[in-house]
Amino acid sequence: MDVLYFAWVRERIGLPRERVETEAQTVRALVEELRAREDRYEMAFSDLSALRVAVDQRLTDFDASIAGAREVAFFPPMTGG
Amino acid sequence: MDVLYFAWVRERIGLPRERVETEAQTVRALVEELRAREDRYEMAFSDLSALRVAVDQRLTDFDASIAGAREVAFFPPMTGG
Amino acid sequence: MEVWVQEATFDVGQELNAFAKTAEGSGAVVSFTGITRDIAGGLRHMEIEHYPGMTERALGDIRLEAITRFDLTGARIIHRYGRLAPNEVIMMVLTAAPHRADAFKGAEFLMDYLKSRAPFWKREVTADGAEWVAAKDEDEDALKRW
Amino acid sequence: MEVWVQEATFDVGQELNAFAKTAEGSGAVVSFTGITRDIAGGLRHMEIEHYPGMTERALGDIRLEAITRFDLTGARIIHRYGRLAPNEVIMMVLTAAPHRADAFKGAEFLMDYLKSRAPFWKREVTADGAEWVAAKDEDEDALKRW
Repeated sequence: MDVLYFAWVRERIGLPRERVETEAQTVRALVEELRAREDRYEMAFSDLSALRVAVDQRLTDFDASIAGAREVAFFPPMTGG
Repeated sequence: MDVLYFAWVRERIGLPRERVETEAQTVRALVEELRAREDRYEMAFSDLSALRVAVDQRLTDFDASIAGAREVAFFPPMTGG
Repeated sequence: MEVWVQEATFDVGQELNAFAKTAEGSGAVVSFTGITRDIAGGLRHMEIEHYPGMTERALGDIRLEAITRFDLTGARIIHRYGRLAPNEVIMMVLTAAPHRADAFKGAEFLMDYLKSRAPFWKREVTADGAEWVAAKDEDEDALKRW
Repeated sequence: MEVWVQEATFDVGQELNAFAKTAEGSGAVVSFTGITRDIAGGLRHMEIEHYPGMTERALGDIRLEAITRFDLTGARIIHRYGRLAPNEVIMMVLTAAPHRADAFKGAEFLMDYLKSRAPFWKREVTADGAEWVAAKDEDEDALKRW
């Protein structure tokens, strides 16, 4: 699946999107896999309350299923308008 | 003083403004004087709850003083916007 | 002066652009445009009567009150009188503020007050004749929230 | 489609005129314009990042929700991304309804939702560097009234 990062999450991880092969069934499990990878992921995901997640372009929460998802995106609270 | 009429009050009385010499001290007293004049005034002033009044271009009520006023205007509730 | 009472039509887009320019640094600009509607069907035109002198004064007072209450950085009111065809612009209010909630509240306040406190009277002319538009209780009630 | 996500600037006056034309018979048209402000002083420019695809979808959903809730006869959203100088137009929402209260509520609802639910992120660039704008609690709280 494609994993996307925006704003300071993108900056901390150092790339805007990447292809991730995973057996994780939920957003939270995916986050744990990513955190275990490298410090930059650990840093980006250190405080989940400061993050928002979208699965297939719909806002959801960290307990949401990602089974069959095409893209998962992580980003800080939005500041549009 | 000048007495002005707007909207259907103007139509019932048949003129937009007139010069009135009066000793009346309040709007209510002025209205009583006008009502006593002719049927068209009686018709226009028959239901004061359907009327609004301005003294010197400021909205007020029928108990307001008209001592020294330059103009008194009678009209139905406003429908701007 | 930021209050216009006029017979001539005006371009709401031009007014918004001109106002937004004066509102630099404000963040939020709200506009309200009122358009003549043919509610019952068969409206030929609308006539708006007003009280010259008092109208300008009432709108000016309402404008200052809105600016004070909602910390507006700008407010403008344009209201027409005379004969208007269906789907013509009747009036417009514009507000600017640092915060969007204030710009919105300022515009709603201006609208609620000018509906029931500015000396305008509408008359609808149809094939059946002409009729003065009655004031609505809901417009009077709208003032109670402020 | 009544949702535009674009890098290019646009003319708010032209947009208001175009929208008001489509809103014939609606009586009430409300617009909100957001302008980049230099709050702290020293803003060189602002950068707006967004999530292509999701942005259009989120704005489209919010727009339909507003139309349903407030019986709008029309609604339009224009939001820019990329680099913006101070005092540039960031975004605009437009609503039309038979009644003014609905047009106002529709526009406020759209603003509240797109502030916190559409995937845009602002970054302010000053002489001291660049900083992501933090989301405000008051913006999240604003959603609770709907």
